[in-house]
This record gives sequence, C-alpha cells and structure tokens, in this order.
Amino acid sequence: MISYIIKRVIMMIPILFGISVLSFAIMYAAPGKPAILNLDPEISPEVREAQIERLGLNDPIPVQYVRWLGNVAQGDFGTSYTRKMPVTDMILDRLPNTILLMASSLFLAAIVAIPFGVISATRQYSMTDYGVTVGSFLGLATPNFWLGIMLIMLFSVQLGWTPVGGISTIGADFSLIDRLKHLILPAFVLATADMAGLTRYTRSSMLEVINQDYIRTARAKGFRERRVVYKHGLRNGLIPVITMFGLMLPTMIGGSAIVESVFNWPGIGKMFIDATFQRDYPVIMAITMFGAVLTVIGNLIADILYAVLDPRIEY
Amino acid sequence: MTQPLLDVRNLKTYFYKKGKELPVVDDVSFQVNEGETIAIVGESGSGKSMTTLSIMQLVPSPGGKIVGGEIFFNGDDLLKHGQDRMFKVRGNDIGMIFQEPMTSLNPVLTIGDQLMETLIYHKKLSKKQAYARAKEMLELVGFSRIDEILADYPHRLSGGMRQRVMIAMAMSNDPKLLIADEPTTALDVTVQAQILDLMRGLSDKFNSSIILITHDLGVVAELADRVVVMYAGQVVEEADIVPLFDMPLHPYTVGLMESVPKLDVEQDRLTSIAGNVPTPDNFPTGCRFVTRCPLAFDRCAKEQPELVEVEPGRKVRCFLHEEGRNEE
Amino acid sequence: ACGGNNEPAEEPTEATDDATEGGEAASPAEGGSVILGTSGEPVTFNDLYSQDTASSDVIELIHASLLESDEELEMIPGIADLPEISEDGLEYTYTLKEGVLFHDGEELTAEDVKFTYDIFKNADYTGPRAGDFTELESVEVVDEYTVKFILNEVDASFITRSGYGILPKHILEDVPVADLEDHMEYNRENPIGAGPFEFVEYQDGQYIELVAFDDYYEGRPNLDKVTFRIFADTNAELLAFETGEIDWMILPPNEIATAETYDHGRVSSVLALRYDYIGWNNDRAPFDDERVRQALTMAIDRQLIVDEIMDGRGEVAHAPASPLSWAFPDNVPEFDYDPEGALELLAEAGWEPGADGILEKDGEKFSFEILSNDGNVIRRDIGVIVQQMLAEIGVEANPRQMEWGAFLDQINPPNYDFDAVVLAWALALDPDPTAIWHSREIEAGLNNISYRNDRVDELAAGNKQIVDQDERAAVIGEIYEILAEEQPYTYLYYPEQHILLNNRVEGFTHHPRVNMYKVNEWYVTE
Amino acid sequence: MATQPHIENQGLEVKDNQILGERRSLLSIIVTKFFQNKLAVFGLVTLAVITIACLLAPYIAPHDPAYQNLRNRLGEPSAEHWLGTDHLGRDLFSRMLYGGQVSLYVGFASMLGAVTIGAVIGAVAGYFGGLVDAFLMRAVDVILAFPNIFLLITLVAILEPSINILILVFALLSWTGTARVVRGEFLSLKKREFVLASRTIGMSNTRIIFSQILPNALGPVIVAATLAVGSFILAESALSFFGLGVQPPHASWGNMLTDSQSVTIFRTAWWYPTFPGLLILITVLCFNFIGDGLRDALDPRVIEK
Amino acid sequence: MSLQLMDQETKVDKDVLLEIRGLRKYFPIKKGFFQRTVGNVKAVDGITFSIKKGETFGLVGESGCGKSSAGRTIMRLYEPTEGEIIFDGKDISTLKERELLPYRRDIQMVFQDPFSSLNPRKTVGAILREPLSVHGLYKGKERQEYIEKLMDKVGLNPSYANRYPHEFSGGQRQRIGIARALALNPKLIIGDEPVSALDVSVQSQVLNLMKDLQEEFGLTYLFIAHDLGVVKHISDRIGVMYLGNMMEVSSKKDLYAEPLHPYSQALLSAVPKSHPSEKKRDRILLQGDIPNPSNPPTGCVFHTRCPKAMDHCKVDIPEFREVRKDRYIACHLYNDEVASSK
Ligand SMILES: Nc1ncnc2c1ncn2[C@@H]1O[C@H](COP(=O)(O)OP(=O)(O)OP(=O)(O)O)[C@@H](O)[C@H]1O
Ligand SMILES: Nc1ncnc2c1ncn2[C@@H]1O[C@H](COP(=O)(O)OP(=O)(O)OP(=O)(O)O)[C@@H](O)[C@H]1O
Ligand SMILES: [Mg+2]
Ligand SMILES: [Mg+2]
Repeated sequence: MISYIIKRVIMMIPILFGISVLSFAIMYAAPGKPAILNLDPEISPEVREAQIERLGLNDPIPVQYVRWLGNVAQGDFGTSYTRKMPVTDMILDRLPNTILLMASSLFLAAIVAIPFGVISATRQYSMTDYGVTVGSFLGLATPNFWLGIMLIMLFSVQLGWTPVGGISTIGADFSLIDRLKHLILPAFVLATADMAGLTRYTRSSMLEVINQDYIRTARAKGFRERRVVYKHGLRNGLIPVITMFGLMLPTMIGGSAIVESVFNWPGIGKMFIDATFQRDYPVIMAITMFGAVLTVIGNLIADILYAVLDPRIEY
Repeated sequence: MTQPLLDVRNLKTYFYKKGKELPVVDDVSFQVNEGETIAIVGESGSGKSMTTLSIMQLVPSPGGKIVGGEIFFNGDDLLKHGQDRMFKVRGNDIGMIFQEPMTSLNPVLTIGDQLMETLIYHKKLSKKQAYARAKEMLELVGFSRIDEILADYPHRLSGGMRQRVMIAMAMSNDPKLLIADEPTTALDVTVQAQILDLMRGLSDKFNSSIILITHDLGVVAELADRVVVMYAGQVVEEADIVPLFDMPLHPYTVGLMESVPKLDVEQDRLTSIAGNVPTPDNFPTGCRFVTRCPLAFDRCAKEQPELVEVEPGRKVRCFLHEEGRNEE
Repeated sequence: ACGGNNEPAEEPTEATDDATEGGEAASPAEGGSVILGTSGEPVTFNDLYSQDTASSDVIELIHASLLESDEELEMIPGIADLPEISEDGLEYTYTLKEGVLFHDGEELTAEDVKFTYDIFKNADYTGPRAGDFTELESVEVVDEYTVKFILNEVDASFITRSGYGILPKHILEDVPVADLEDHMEYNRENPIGAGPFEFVEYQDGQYIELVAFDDYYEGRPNLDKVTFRIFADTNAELLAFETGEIDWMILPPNEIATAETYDHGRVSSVLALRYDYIGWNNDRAPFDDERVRQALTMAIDRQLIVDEIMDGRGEVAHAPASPLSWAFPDNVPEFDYDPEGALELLAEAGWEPGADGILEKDGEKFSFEILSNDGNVIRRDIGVIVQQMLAEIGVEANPRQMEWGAFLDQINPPNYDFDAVVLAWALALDPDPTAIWHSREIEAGLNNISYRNDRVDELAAGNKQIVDQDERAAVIGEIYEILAEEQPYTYLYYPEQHILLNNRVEGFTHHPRVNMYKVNEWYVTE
Repeated sequence: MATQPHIENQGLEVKDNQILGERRSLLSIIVTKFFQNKLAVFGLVTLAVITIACLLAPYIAPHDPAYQNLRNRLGEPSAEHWLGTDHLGRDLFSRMLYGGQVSLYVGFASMLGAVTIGAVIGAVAGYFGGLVDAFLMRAVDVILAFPNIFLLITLVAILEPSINILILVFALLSWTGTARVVRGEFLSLKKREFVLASRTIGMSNTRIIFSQILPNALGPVIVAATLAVGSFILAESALSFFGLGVQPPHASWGNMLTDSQSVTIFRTAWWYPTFPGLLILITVLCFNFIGDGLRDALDPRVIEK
Repeated sequence: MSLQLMDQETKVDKDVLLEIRGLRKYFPIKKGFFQRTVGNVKAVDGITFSIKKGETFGLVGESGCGKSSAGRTIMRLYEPTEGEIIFDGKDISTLKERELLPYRRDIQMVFQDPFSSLNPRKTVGAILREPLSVHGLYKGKERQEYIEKLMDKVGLNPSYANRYPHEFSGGQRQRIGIARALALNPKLIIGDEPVSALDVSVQSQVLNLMKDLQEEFGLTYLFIAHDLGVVKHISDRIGVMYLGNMMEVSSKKDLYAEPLHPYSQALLSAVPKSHPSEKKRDRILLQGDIPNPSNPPTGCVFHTRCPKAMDHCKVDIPEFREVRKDRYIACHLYNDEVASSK
C-alpha cells in the first residue's frame, strides 16, 4: 500500500509538469502584458521597459519557464505583480478558507446526497424517487451565482438569519456559531451541483448493487430489507460514490471562484479571478498549480479509499 | 406416508410487462419429502428459478407476482403468512444457493462475516459461538486453512471454493430444505464432481431435503431421487429417477434425453428437438410443447393437457398418456 | 499629491489621493466605530508606491501630508502651512506644525519631509511618481520645522505635489531605496504614519482595521475604530449595507433607486473630478476629418444617456475638463444632439447614404469598431447605445469588448490599433493638459488618439510656467476651446460619485476626489 | 476451383423458422423505452418548443432584440413587451429568443467539438491500447487535473471573448469525459466476440472502429452529449458572471442573466432576472431529463436481453 | 533413405491441414506509467499438434487452461509469442495482417457467446454481407442470393435477413454465427465452445448442423469445448490441455477407452454418470485449484495436483511425445516407460 501511494505520488509529477507547461505556455504566449504594466500611464516607456526587464518578461518563454520551475522547486512561487507579496504567502493565507469551504461543501453534499440517493434507489419509481430526481436535476440546472444572490436576499436580507457574506463577523471573537452562520450559505451553493450529481450517482450505483446476486443471497439468508440494503448494499454501492469525491474537487475549485465572489469568501477562488484580470502571472500559475495538486491529491485519496473499501483491489 | 416437507400446489407466478401477463410459472405442483432430493430439470427459461424463488417469496418485484397456489412447508401455508414469517424461514428452515458462485457472495465482507452473520441473526449465537460454528461448517465442506479463509474476502477464492462456502452458509442453520439453483453449472467438471459429492454427503448426514435445479441430466442421474421436468412454466413430467431414465413418457423428456451426447454410446447424429424454447409472451395455446412435438396432433394445439398421475408417483402432462391410461 | 496628470479611470486602478487635513472640528461624540465597504485589496500603505484606490483610502487615514486639498479642490494646510514661494517661483518653503507625532510617538520633523521627498529623486526609486518630480532640484532642511524645495524650472502645478504621506525617517532610513517598494514589513505589516488612525491589522481578503491615534496633531478623532471590509461583489456590498453590516460604501449609479428606499441610510452625491468620453482615432479615416467627429458627437444623444443611464445624475460634457476645476472654461463650443445637423455635416464631408442606408464615401462604408473593456458594464452599454444612435444616421458602429490587458495593449503605443474607444479620465488636481493633448505625447504618451494641433502644442508647452492662476486659466481655456471645437473626443458626461452612508454616521464631508476625507471629524450617533 | 465460395442449396431437415416475439426494430425499442420516461418526454417537448421558438426568432420576435428604448428601461411586462424590457429598454422576450439562438448554438457547437475530439481520442486509446492509450490517458489526466474553470477563464480572458473562441475553449477543455467513456466502451467492446469475428474476416482496423465498435459505443456518447449541451449553457452563464461569456451586442441567456444581477433590478424589475434565469434552468433541466431518458433507453441491456 | 523419408513427410503433409508446433501465447502483465512488462500470463505454453484434412480435432480442458487463447492465436487474433502455425504447408505465424488476408478466407471461427458474437446494431443480412464485402466477393443481386442461400443452409428462413440479432433465440444466433464463418467457404473452422451456451435441445441441433456442413463441404474443425460428451460426439481426435500445456493427444476411441495421462483420467472420471443405475465411477478427485498461469509450477505443471506425482515431476518438464501409436502424452510415467523400453 505504502509503495503504491509512493508510486502514485511519483506518477503525479509528470501530470503536474504537464499542467505547468501548458498553463505557462498559454499565459505567457498570449498577447498583452500584465495589467500592472499598463496601469499607470505616467510611467515612461523607459521605466516600463525596465520593469518588464526586471520581471524577466523579455526572456524567451522557455527560459522564463525554467526559471519559474527552478524557483518553484525551492518552494518559491514568485511575487505577485499587483499585490507585491510572495505568492506562497498569499495562497497560504487564503487556502485554509477555501479548503474549509470546499470541505464543508463536500460534507454537506455527502450527507444530503447519499441518503437521498439510497432512498431514491430503494424506492425506485415511487413519488419519493421522482421528487428526488426532479430535485437533483434542478440542482444541476441552477446557475449558482444566481442561486447565491437569491439565497442572500432570502436568508440574509429578508429573514436576517445569516450574514450577507464574509467568513466571520468583523471584530467579533471567534465563535463556532458565527462561523457556521457565515459558512452555511456559500457551502450550500457550492455544494448544490455536486449534491445533485452525487444523488444521481448514488442512486444509480445503489440500483446496480441492488440487482446483484449477492443481494439476492442476502435476502435468501432471511435478512430484513433494511439490513440487506444498508449492510450488504450500501458499502458496495458507496465504493464508486467515494471516487466521485475525488472527481468533484476540480469542479469545486472552479465553483469556488463564483461562490467566493458572491459571498465575499476570502479564498483563493476570488483571488484567482482578480489575478486573471490583472494578468498576475505568478499568482495564476501558483493557484493553477495548487488547484492541480489538490485535484490530483483528491484523486489519489479517492483511489486509496477505493482500495481500502474494496477488498478486491490489491496492490 | 406422512405429510411431505414441502408441498407446492398449483403455484402460479406471473410477470407483468407493458400490460402483458407472462405466465412464467403456471400451475406448478410437486412435493418434497423429508430426506429426499428432487431435481427440477428443464431448459433455460422454463421457470425453474422462478419456482424456487416463489417458494422463498423472493420473486423480483415490481414485475413479478405470485398470483395463485399454495406452498405448504411443514404443513403450513407459507403464502398465507406475510413476509414477516418468511424472514424466519429463509436462511433458517430453507437454505438456498445460486448458480453463480462468483457473484453470489458479497465482495466487501469477509467469508467469516458472511458465514457468521446468519448464525448470529437467526440462531442468536454469540460471536464466538458463531465463529466456532463457521469453522465447523467450513471443515465440513472440505476446507483446510480455515482461519485464513474466514478472514479472507470472496475474490481470493476460486469458483469451486466459493460454491462450497455458499453451501456451508446455506447449511449452517441446519435447514430442513436446501434449494440449489444450478449449483454446478458454472463450474468445471472436476470441481462439479467435488460439489456433487459434497452435497450428497451432506444430505445423507443431516437427512435434509434438497431441491436441485439443473438442466444437466448427468447431474440429475448422480444426485436425485425424484425428478420434476419443467417446460415453459409447467411441470410436464414427474417421476422417480430410475423409471424416468428407463422410460421417459413425455415427448419433451424423451427429446431432452436423446439430444444429450452420451459418453458411453456412440451416435453418429443426435436426435434433437426441433425449434426453440418459446418465450413466455409467446407460449402456444394448447399444449405448450405442441410447436416442437414430433407426435403432436390436432387436440394438442387446442387444449391444454392436465398433469395426470399415470402410475403412483408418476405424473405426465400429455394427451398421449392420458388417452393411454384411459384405454387401459 | 497625485501625479500632475490624468489617468484613465479604469477598473483595477487609479491613483487618487490627497493628504487629509485636520479640521478644527469639535468632537460632538467620541467613541464608536464604523465599517466601510471597499471593493479592492490594498497593496501597500506606503504612499510613494500606492497606485490603487483601495490602498490610498487607507493611506489617507494612516498618513499625514504637508498640504491637502479641500472639497473645493483648493490646497489647504496639512502638517505644514501653505508654502512661501520665492519671487522667481523656484523655491517653496514649508513651515511644519510643531508637535506632529508619528504613531510610534516620534515627532515628525523637516528631516522626515526631506527624507520622503528625496526618495522620489533617488535613482533607485522604483515607484510610479518619478515623473512628477523632474522639476524638483533638491530639498533642504532649514531647521527642525522648516523645509525648502528648490525647483530647476517654474512649475505652477508643483504645489499639488504636496499631498504625499510623510514617511518616518527613523524607521526607514536604513532601507535601501531600491528595496523600499518591497519592504512589506513597513508597507503592509506595520505602517507608521502621522495620520488620524493607527494601523492595527490587515486580514487579506477580509478587512483592514484601524484605531484612533490619540496624539493626532489635530486632536484625537471622534471614532475609536475604522474598519474597511473588503467586498468582491457590489450586490453583496449593498445588501450588507442594507442589513447594517457596513456603514459606508461607494454606490454605483444603477443602485441609487434602491439605496434611496433605505430608512437607515442616505445617499450623498457630488460631481467627480472626471469625464467620460469616446475617443476617435484621429489618425484614421474617417476620424481624421473634424466635421465627421463633430457629426458623430451631434448624433449621440448624451443628455439621454445622462438621464437614463446615469439616472439623471451628472452633466453632459463639452470639454476635456471638470466643472470642478478652476481652469474649467465658461463658454466652449457645444455640439448638442442634432442628428439632422450631423447628416448635413457628414454630407459636407462627402458621406452619402448607400443602398442599404449606410453612409458611403468613395465606395467605402461608414463602419467601424467601438472598443471597450469587458469589465465595465456602463461603458459596455454605452457602446451598445451609441451603436443604435449612430445607426439612425446610417453609421455602423460595432461594439466590441476586450480583456483589460489586451485592450490597453491594443489602444496604447506602439499599437494604436482601434477606431474608437469608450473610456474616461480621472483628472488630477492640476489641470495641465499637456500629457493628453500635446503631439509629442503621441509616440509614447497618453495621446493615443494621435491628436495634433500646433496651437495646442504651443499653448500647452508653456502653461506650467505661468504662475498666476487666472493667466494660466486663460491659456488652458483656449486649449479647451480648441479641443471642444475639434472634437478629437466626443465628451460624454461629467459623472457624479455617490456615497451611501448610514444615518448614524455624522460629520461626513463629501470630497470629489478623496474618499477618506476628514474622517477624523466623523462621529456616530446611536 | 471457383474463387467465389459456393453453396449447394439443398436445405436441411431442421428449418428453424420460428422467430421470437413480435417484430420490433432497434429504433422502435429505444423510442418506446424513451417515451415511457415521463420526465424525458416532458424534457423533449419543452426543449423542442424552446428550440423551435428560438430558431424562428426572426419571424416570431415582436421587436428588434437590439432596439433600445432608453425611455422605457426596465419596463413591466405589458401587451407591448410581453416579458418586460431590460436595463436599456430592449424587449426581453425578443432578446430571449435571439439569446436562445446564441446559447443553444454555444451549447451544441461546444458539445459537437468536445464529443468529436473525445470520441476520436477515446476510440484510438481504447482500441489500440498500450503506449498510445497510456499517453492519451495521461493527457486526459492533465486536463482533468486542471482546475477547469481557471483555465477557461484564463483562456477566454487572454484570447478574446468571442462566441467562437468560447466554443473552441469549451470544446478543448471538455472532451475528456467523452474520451473516458468512449475508451471504456472500446476497451470492453473490442473484446466482444463480434469484433473478433470482424477481425477473423480480415476487416481493417479503421472499419472495425467506425463500423463495428463506434455504433455500439454511441449510447453513452449520446447521453454524455445531451448532458454536455446543458452544462455548456450553464458554463456560459457562469463565465458571463465574470464578464467573460458571450459579449454584447450579442445576447445570450447567460449574459442577460448576468446583466440583471443587481439589487435594484431584483427589487424593481423581477421579470428581468427571472425569465432568462428560468429559461436557463428549464433548458438545462430538459437536457438532463432527456439525457437521463436516453441513458435508460440506450442501455444495451434493453435490446440484448 | 533420406529421399524416402522426405517422400514420407510430404505425404504426411498432404493430409495435414494445420500443424501447430511449440505454440506459445504469453499475455504481458503491464504496469506503471511506461507500461513496463512485469510478468506474463502463460496462457498457451508450447503446444504441438496437427489436424488432418476433414477431421475434427477436439480441444478440452478446464476453464482458464488456454483453449480459447490457443484457438485465437491460431486464428491470428492474438500475436503468437512463439511457435509455428503451419496452415496448408505455410507458416502463417509471422505474416503481417495484409499478407494474412487470403488465409482469413480459409480459416474461420465460430464463437461461444451467441449474444456477444453478433453485432447488435447490424441486421443479419449486414452481418453476413461483411465477409463478402471485405474480400470483394459477389456483387449486388448475386450477393443477396448468396446470403439467402447461406441462411437457408444453416436452417434460417432467408426472409429474416433484415432482422436484428436480438430478435433471434440463442440457437438461431449461433446459426447466424456459423453462416458467417461459412460465407467465405473456409477450409478450417475453429469453434470456440460453439454450443456451450445453448440449451441442450438446441445444442444437439447445432451439433448436427455442424456435422452436416462438415460432410457437405469437407470442412476441418478445431472444436474447443469443455463438455466431454460433446467433444466425444463430434471429434475424431482430442487434445487435453492443462494450464497452457497439452497433456495428451489421442484418438477419441483411445482416449475414452483408456485415458493415459493422470489428468485425462481425472477429467474423465469426473463426468457424471448418464444413467442413475449406472454404478458409481471411481472418482479421481483432484486436490486444490488450477495454479495461476502467470506463475505456473516448475517441472510438470500438473504435479501439484497429480495423484501419481513423483519427485522428479517437480523438477523436470515431461516431454510431449508419442508413447503409443498415435498417442502423444506429456508425462514422466510414460517417458520412463518409453525410456526403459529402449
Ligand atoms: N425480472 C423478470 N422480468 C420478466 N421476466 C422474467 C424476469 N425474470 C425471469 N423472467 C422470465 O421468467 C421465465 C422463467 O425464468 P427462470 O429464471 O425461472 O428460468 P430458469 O428455468 O431458471 O432458466 P435458467 O436455466 O436460464 O436459469 C423466463 O422466460 C424469463 O424470461
Ligand atoms: N487478453 C488477455 N489478456 C491477458 N490474459 C488473458 C487474456 N486472455 C486470456 N488470458 C488468460 O489466459 C489464460 C487462459 O485463458 P483462455 O481464455 O484461453 O482459457 P480457456 O481455456 O478458453 O477458458 P474458458 O473455458 O473459461 O473459456 C487465463 O488465465 C486468462 O486469464
Ligand atoms: Mg435459473
Ligand atoms: Mg474460452
């Protein structure tokens, strides 16, 4: 197992390498300069040229890439053009917030989707099943920025139950309740699509399992339906669902950009959007890489969970 | 004779698909006495599995439904009681094993878990007692390295081993009746021989009754005391084993026996039954074998023959033999 | 203060700031705190390097400067009195107030002033302001409270450069100027100034917290605490105001209707020091023809735009200036909405309707692209509105949006690849028009529409040397007249800035340029 | 000996002329199965109505979708403007029809691109296996590990946000799902005996891929394609949120919805965010319903057993 | 002398349609990013046999012993790892796919699974047309007539040509499969368990059909099966495989009368009796399971389960040789016998 994990981690390297090359190429080869260089019209052409030179933007792209890679190898993602901060610090500052948001969303998605998926599967073609089906399709079809604003209007403005945004009440001491109040809406919005997808997936996975021979065996052993479904069915049915979590990560990271904007969540998603518009290359690169690492690790974890849960997989 | 252990009377299990009624088990009756092994033979789709699933009340639903008949087990009509009663019967009084040893065990639970689960559930044994009993059962079905096997997952076992585990599992609560649905079809002959030996040994040892489902007449010859031949959802012939092999009465049984290549007889050509097995949405009116029967006559296409007892312990569903008896 | 030039008022930027000024304000109520909504992440709290509003808003509160501009845009005393200017206009002598303290308790002296302004002149200075100080020869400390700036050339706009936040020499003197920009230990983590509020904490992406500086030279501010809460989305910001989570925000014009329904808030509006325009590429046909440009202006119903898009708040513009400026001319030629007149002018220029109703000249259709950047909704809408208005006189304008970086790349030197562009200038305190309109600025400067007029060049070249404001206003006025006549731009409107604030906040003065103006006078009533 | 194989027609005594069940073509089975799914039928009908209405926009739109009446901004639904007007006084209903053309075009074109790329790459990887497969699948991993929307935003922002660039970028980033599905199908189908049978008669690889395997792998591809259309419409609206979607003067449901995202509009002109939002929701919903229905109907188990 | 020998050999060659010499098929087990080969599944590990024109050669063995792999390798669906496949006097084991085309007409295959062996998206007519179109045989109406004839041949109503496989029963589908194999008028048909998925009553129909066709067209069969009754019924000679190796090749009569190899003996003894009153056979129950083909036992592959295993069976690989007339066995028992007789 350990050696498998090590192997997988080594396998990540070429993938991450590929991603870095690709994103670097796309960004640096595109026309236009980082906005910071264009911002201030007063800057004389010479000074501007000097700044470009200082940022090394005049070097051939492969040279820039190798330099970037060299720095990254030493843990240095460079300095943000616009924020003038070490990118690593910027990200480390905010990453926990994004991770908190994503983890809560995953959790929320799981605790909502799995029971609904299972119920839907065990009562196939019932009204409950229809309800869950339509509900989850609605979740899949809703633009989440729109949903976010609607929820703020309802829960924050109309009902006053939750704050309009942010991660905690400014100036207040840390309190779990306060944190949860801030967390619930963005986590929910971020989770909707995945929640819906996961429900559908759990349902079909459970349906598949319920038609398996070993379920018939369990029934023939005289077990009650509850035991058949939850002891014999659920574990099998959930194995593929678990892998979904790994695959959900990239979409979540993407969704976080929107949700963080709508809910003012101080995470890396919003930071990425800003960086993109300002062509803050070091930040874009770093977040892309963080996202990729997160995705790859998510996949790895999913695979490991798969292996742990499914005894048929051996290493 | 005392009452049979299992008495199936006029069992009807229909499927309903797109408004069509599919009589997959249609008026099936037979009995199983204590200690007796009866074989249900018939080709694919003849309703063998559905008959036994009906006995277990595990007919796939929605879609399938037991629509008529009685199933007396120990003198008690199982169909009268609800599912609640069945939870006590299944896996306890009646054990069942299936055709596919590869997929019939839960892949994520250890063999031990699965074996002990029934014991704990039905017999309320402690974990320790269950473990001891599970070991005992595995030994009985011929395993060595028992502790390892108990801790292992199904995928590590070969088909034959899994089928033995299934048998151990089905037998562990000392069921009075074991239903084996094509237990050896998926296995190699050498393994099949082991399993058949095992089943014979067990039935002798515990004096339990067995319903053996198969389409392999060789297996029947090896193991059964009595045979029920099914065709298109109906019993077409029922007889003790030797008379049946000596002189099959129903044209279908005759055809079935003759179409199997035999090891000890040299045949240039096999006799075969023309045509195909009809599907339930397409059963002929009249005798269901009429489309393939070499001896069919007018009446066969119009009327359904009854299953009649032509000799004690011997029943046939065919006008030829109804008439034959009448003439006598 | 702020660069003597104009800058495009675009999303991610604009350096505006001026020094705060201490009032003689009484303190109606001490204590309390306010939370301000802001939309950007500040970068640095060092005025010498700041380029964005988010930064300069905070800097206003942390730092003190020699002079400040009041809401009339007049220079008024800050930590120094108005300077004494020598006869020849080359020496500016400032006398500092005594007892001005930095947040760490050290006194602010002439040394600190010299230290701060010397940085601009240092060859290693990496910030954006070096160009503002070409006329500055040297800074001399006369005594502890007197400092003299010596210029090498007369510069009437020099006084507007007196608004930079003074840095504490005792903290920064050992930092090499080359490293100062990236010296985050001071610039972001622990900025020390002499302004009314002390920096406490900056939580990235969340808030910046400041508390009252007890020893502020004009007396302790009324408020105990000012917090900037950072928002990514205006909707959220407005809703946070609605629920009382913030007390102050800059209100986009399209939300005024909602803001006016709030019982707990009020909207304050003033004309901003800026104008919005459509720039015509004067180098390209047909925009090289003055009549065509005038006609295009006449075809655009700017009053309608102001009425509908700006909710009636703002004024139609006729010249590249702001009514707020002392140099704003009284009567420049005006081209009011007159589509018929436009058609006549175009006909004069040789444009006649073609078969499909689109104007043609020499077989060429009057069809062009009108460029805007994709982040700005109003400018994007203006492109669309203009398209329809021009269509009515048979001119085909195709709006097109571009990503900001690529957009600038395309309209700026050396590319200049555009027909027309919707943009705005945020103006500096000093009205010097050289940077935008002088033909020498075409090659690499801000004159990206390639406007050429010898008379303008001539007038512009000398304007800064005229010390007398009235005289200078006349000269600049003439430039504006020419520009209004020739319409190198279609001047769209002078917009207003709207601020929404909670009724519990009192003592607020709305400054057209400085968001954080006299915050020390604010107080809250509960 | 004759080059042509030759069979003497004598007939056999066993002539198997019995056919099972009633005659039902593949298509009719699939169609019947599909039409049993109420949600899918609802989706299909609704979507058909929406699509046809959008396609017929030039004939049924009551107004020029670009015509602004600044004096009637955010006008209420009325006899003149059935669904009200937008913030520039344009007729919302007409814009929605024309915007639908763009949204649907983006959805379908991106889907076609993504599915074509995905199908070809998946087919090649699955059929040939080995190093080719390993290499292509690593490429898929790379793209999958990309935080997709990041790349999307970067690309769209850096390239110009035009409709065709949008489609190109969508297609280039979204083929991986199809590729995986197709590869999976190919991996299992190429082991099926009918494919082996094609090889025993000497059929070429290309012909096997395209005429034997692909038609059988089409089911999941069609399902994925259906769902993809919806997801692209949604993705366009998400990009619009950042100002990177379809650019004015073109209307799309996404940029209309985005333009309506203001508190004042929510409060005073509910129709403006509501209708484009609903239309996106319903359309994506329909695609999902249809996809789900197709998934069941195209399940090979339906015909094979 | 040598001339005579040569003569003899050519004479033998004339009878022999297919000769397999030392055929191996290893499936590499690949792992990791670079798909390195970390081991091999030795599905077929050096088998030798020949099939004479017009005869049926039965290949039996337990599941996983490599029967299908052997069949498919001979068919050149799998690349042989080693060995020769001499068809009609020419080694086709190394031919390229293009060069193979003519042989594709001569060797055809019938598959086991009537569900999976027909393309569900194609009509029967289209399925039968494919071989003709690949080889450019018949055109237009002629082709149509030929297909009708073919269908008639295998007992299908030609009017069903435009129906899809799912509309047919298992037995009918298998007939379609046979018709497809027959379409190119092959010399050799490899049947990979062509009847094992069929109902008994239908199985006999298909077996009869195959026998009839063999007589009519002078076909040669390589018939793979695990049902010893079926193999016996159809075959002239039989090869018994175990774990990728050929254990015994004998004529049908010899094998069933007196199996020589301990594995053949065990296999035959396991067949259930065909009549209940038949006396119980002496079962030779094999212990344990078939070893993993990626890690076969040393020496004789059967030694781990052989009731007669000797010490050197674990070390020495028994030679596959003719121990009686026309009976080839790979077993040390007989090697020793042969050796001692010498
Ligand atoms: N879930 C179901 N829905 C509809 N019809 C079914 C279902 N399950 C079985 N049948 C039909 O019921 C009939 C009897 O099936 P059953 O499984 O009892 O046959 P069997 O004799 O056990 O055949 P086999 O030898 O193939 O196991 C078959 O025609 C089958 O098509
Ligand atoms: N394509 C393949 N790749 C890897 N291993 C294979 C492949 N095909 C077969 N094998 C392995 O080769 C061995 C022999 O398989 P083969 O299918 O030839 O056996 P068989 O005798 O035909 O068995 P059965 O009776 O089950 O059809 C098995 O261990 C199998 O797992
Ligand atoms: Mg069955
Ligand atoms: Mg096989």
